[in-house]
Amino acid sequence: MIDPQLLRILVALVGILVFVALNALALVYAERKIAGHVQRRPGPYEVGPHGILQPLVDGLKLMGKQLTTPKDADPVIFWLAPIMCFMPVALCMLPIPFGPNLVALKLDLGIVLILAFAGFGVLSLCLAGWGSNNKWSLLGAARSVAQNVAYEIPLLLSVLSVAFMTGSLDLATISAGQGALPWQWNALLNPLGFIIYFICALAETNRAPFDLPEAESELTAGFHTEYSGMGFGLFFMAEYANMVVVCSVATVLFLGGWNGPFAPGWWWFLLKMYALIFLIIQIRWTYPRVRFDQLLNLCWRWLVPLALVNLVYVTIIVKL
Amino acid sequence: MSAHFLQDLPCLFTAAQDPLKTGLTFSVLLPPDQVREAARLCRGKGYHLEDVTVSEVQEGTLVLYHYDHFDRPGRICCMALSADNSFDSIADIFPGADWHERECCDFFGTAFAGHPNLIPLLLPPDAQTPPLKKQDGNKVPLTTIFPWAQAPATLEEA
Amino acid sequence: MYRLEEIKRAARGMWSLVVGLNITGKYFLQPNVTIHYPRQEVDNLATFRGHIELIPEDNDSLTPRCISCGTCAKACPSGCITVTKKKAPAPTPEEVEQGVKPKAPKDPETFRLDFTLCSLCGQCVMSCPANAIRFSQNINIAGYSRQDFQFDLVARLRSRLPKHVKKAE
Amino acid sequence: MFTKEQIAERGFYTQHFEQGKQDNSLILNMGPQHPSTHGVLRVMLEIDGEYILRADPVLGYIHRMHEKMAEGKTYAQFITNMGRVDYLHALAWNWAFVGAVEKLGETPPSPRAEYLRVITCELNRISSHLLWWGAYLLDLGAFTPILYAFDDREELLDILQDLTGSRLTYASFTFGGVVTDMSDALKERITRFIARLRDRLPMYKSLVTDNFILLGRVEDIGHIPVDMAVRYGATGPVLRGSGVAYDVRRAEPYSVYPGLDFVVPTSDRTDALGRYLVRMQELEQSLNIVEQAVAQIPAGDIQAKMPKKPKVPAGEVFFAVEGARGKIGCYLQSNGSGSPYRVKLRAPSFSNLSLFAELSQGTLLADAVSILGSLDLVIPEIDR
Repeated sequence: MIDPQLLRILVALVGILVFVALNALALVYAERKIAGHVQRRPGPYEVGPHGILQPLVDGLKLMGKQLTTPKDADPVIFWLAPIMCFMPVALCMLPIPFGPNLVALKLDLGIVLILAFAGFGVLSLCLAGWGSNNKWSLLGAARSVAQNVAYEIPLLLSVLSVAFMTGSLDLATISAGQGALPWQWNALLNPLGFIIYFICALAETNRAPFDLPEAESELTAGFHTEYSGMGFGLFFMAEYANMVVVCSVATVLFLGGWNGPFAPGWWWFLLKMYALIFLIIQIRWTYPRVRFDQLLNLCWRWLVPLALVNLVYVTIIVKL
Repeated sequence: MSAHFLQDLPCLFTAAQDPLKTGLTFSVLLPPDQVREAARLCRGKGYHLEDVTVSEVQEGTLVLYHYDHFDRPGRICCMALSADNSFDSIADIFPGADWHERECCDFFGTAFAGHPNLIPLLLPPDAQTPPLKKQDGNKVPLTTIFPWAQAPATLEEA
Repeated sequence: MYRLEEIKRAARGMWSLVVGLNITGKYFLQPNVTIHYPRQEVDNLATFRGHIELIPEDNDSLTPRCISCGTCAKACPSGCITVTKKKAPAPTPEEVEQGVKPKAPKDPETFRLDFTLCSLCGQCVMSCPANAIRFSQNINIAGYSRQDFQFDLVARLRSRLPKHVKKAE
Repeated sequence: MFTKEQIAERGFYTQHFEQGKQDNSLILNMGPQHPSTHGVLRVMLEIDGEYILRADPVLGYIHRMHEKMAEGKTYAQFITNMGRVDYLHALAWNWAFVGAVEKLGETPPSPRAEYLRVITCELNRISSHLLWWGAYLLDLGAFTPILYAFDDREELLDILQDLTGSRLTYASFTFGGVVTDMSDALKERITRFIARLRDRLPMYKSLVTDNFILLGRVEDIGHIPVDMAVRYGATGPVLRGSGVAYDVRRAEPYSVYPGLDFVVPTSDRTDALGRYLVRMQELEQSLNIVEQAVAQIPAGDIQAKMPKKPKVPAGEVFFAVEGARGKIGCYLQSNGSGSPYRVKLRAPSFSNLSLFAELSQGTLLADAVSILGSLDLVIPEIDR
């Protein structure tokens, strides 16, 4: 007989893959529409009513494109990288509780699993940059490694502060531990932690203003300069899937998860998650890009000390 | 007048010009070996180099350096005439002249002795004939364009 | 002290970021300013230069004012205009009797414009001694080959096609 | 001069790369298809990590030999070329050439035309600065400002289209005048535009100029001391950003500029932020100039009486105007025939770019992009 736990995970994985893929489509559309309206133009408009089919058509276009491997590139590493970039993101979604019982994999150490798999992302960017045999890609890879390694630390520290507050690493427990009303959420009990987490999340997902590994006005397209067709498509999907993951985690850790002032349920979760995603998108279309040394300075000189201070503050609050 | 200092050089011809008519305040035709000295003088006086350009007349190749001053505007033009299409480079005095001289070399095949790197700037490396070189029949005498170069002019005339 | 300054600066910086988000947020809610081209058109086409066209005589809308002098062809920096004069008609019997040669009509036989070379600078319009050239309103112009942009402006005038019709010939 | 073989032997195409690569460094070609080299500039970089050891621009990818074309065309025909040297401030180039011919022929334009030239040229300067502003922020990674700038610029181009007949490559100055007159309706429209842009400039400031991240990208980057500007002949906002109040409109007054009240903005910062602030203030100053010119414009003909083909006597003339990027010079030699004998176009970007090699040494790659943007280069003008 098949282990029911395994079956549950398999079904959930399929569900999550569908969710991530649909989300990627929806977010591509949302990003382009929001960008358009921020810039006072309609965004995609021609394919389908209000351009709603645009991401689908773009996806088909990417799938139809020829996959080219650059001369002298390492084909194995080159093609492994986009797959390695996308797959762990799906796994990251497993322990996230969308609702009180809506979770694929109940784990005592859910947050650790997410952080562990999130670490894969940087490896894949590094491989992509190295395997492309392109100087711009190499620079992009070097940037992404330095950036992600640096930002892991304050990210972990801010997550740790939440773990201190709830005394658990289980995401469902953390969710349930927060009340229904906004002032009962960790974001307001532990605002510094939330801000640090949010900044780190932007950096971890390589979103503007921290999109240095791909910085197209500096590094043409950074680590994915050489990728065509679905190779690029997977990186692209991974970026949006990553956004979903970090925003889900932020929702669980800081915004009370599925809790809401009335009728708690998964809709509250999605509402909060998409609000955060909207903020991330709007930030991208508002700010210039920071410079590389400023990015690292921000991390080492501001975020790490602040996160440590925050940890002390949280400890005191908890102890009192 | 601000351009007096160039008259200390062994000039061939000098002319004080009316800036309202020619846009220049002072023109001087120098022997080719004085070009660097003139550049040095201008550099010492705080002039900046506007451009270096070459023109061809019947007497030979003419190189023109336009200098101007930021605080005391007044353009001066240093010219030199060479029969063999070669001059001394002033790229070490005015680094800005580097590209201008390379451009002149592109367009007229003019050689600037002492230039650090006189390779094509605007034209491809395999460009053949310098495009702006004129046929002998199309050149005009120096005095057609510079009437004052017939007789030594002095500043007092202006 | 230095630290304090730095913290103040950072706080001001953070505030500037909020201000930025506020501005883009406001514009997000405001209506678009773009125009959806095939469905809408911009309103400044009156002064937009299409290719040149011949102006007809005041009393005869099929004959151009052009006197085939060729000034425009000479003035054109790109050499995209070719004007051919009309030949004199065969002399009538009376003219043969009187021994007079008939005069060639002033207006051109053909007025060819190679629009692929034209840079719409207007030198021809300015140079025309008979004020016979103007810019047309034919701006939505597209074609499948270079030949589509070789216009005979005399034929175009004669055909008196509506302006939006693409091909003049 | 080097032969082709010698160039091949050296292996590298530029001065600063003659020794080839050093240990532990990377030769990187930025351009000619790089997003932030604005067209077709190529910069060869030798980098150590992200630090630039040597940089050298390689030009010529959009070279069209305008100076040769001049010798084969009549004076009037060459005006068309002038719209295409610097496509962002084409009217200044129009003016440089037309002004040179007028100066040599001693045929000044009509008074109304002078004012129309000032109005169109200053509006064109605003459109150039707006585009620079957007493109610079695009270089720095902000996408939205360029579209806000284009929103304003679109209105401006509509006005210029009415005034000149074109939107980008203007050829609207004639010897002794301009092509199109300004109607009263247009006058009103210009006044409305001035009010509109004045309303928008505070938004530009709070969205971008005050932005913390932007300041980090432009402060203390690419210092151009005055001495460096003198050595390379840098002009325009690049020079004024180093604190020298040198503006051809004031230094060598032409047209009706002496009668117009405006200040030459400068900044003592000498860095990219200084150049940025100078350009932002120039926007306001240009608006002031346009406002005054529109108010003062006399009635009359837009074309001075002169023969259709200008009679240009033999001689030489240098006419300089202040372009959006600096001093635009047109040096003209005439032998009295119908075509110029020699035309030399002095492009401000050419001199401004030549200091990049020295300026970018030791900076980060991202700073080099920021410096390039702050120089406000238009490559067709450099290559001519």
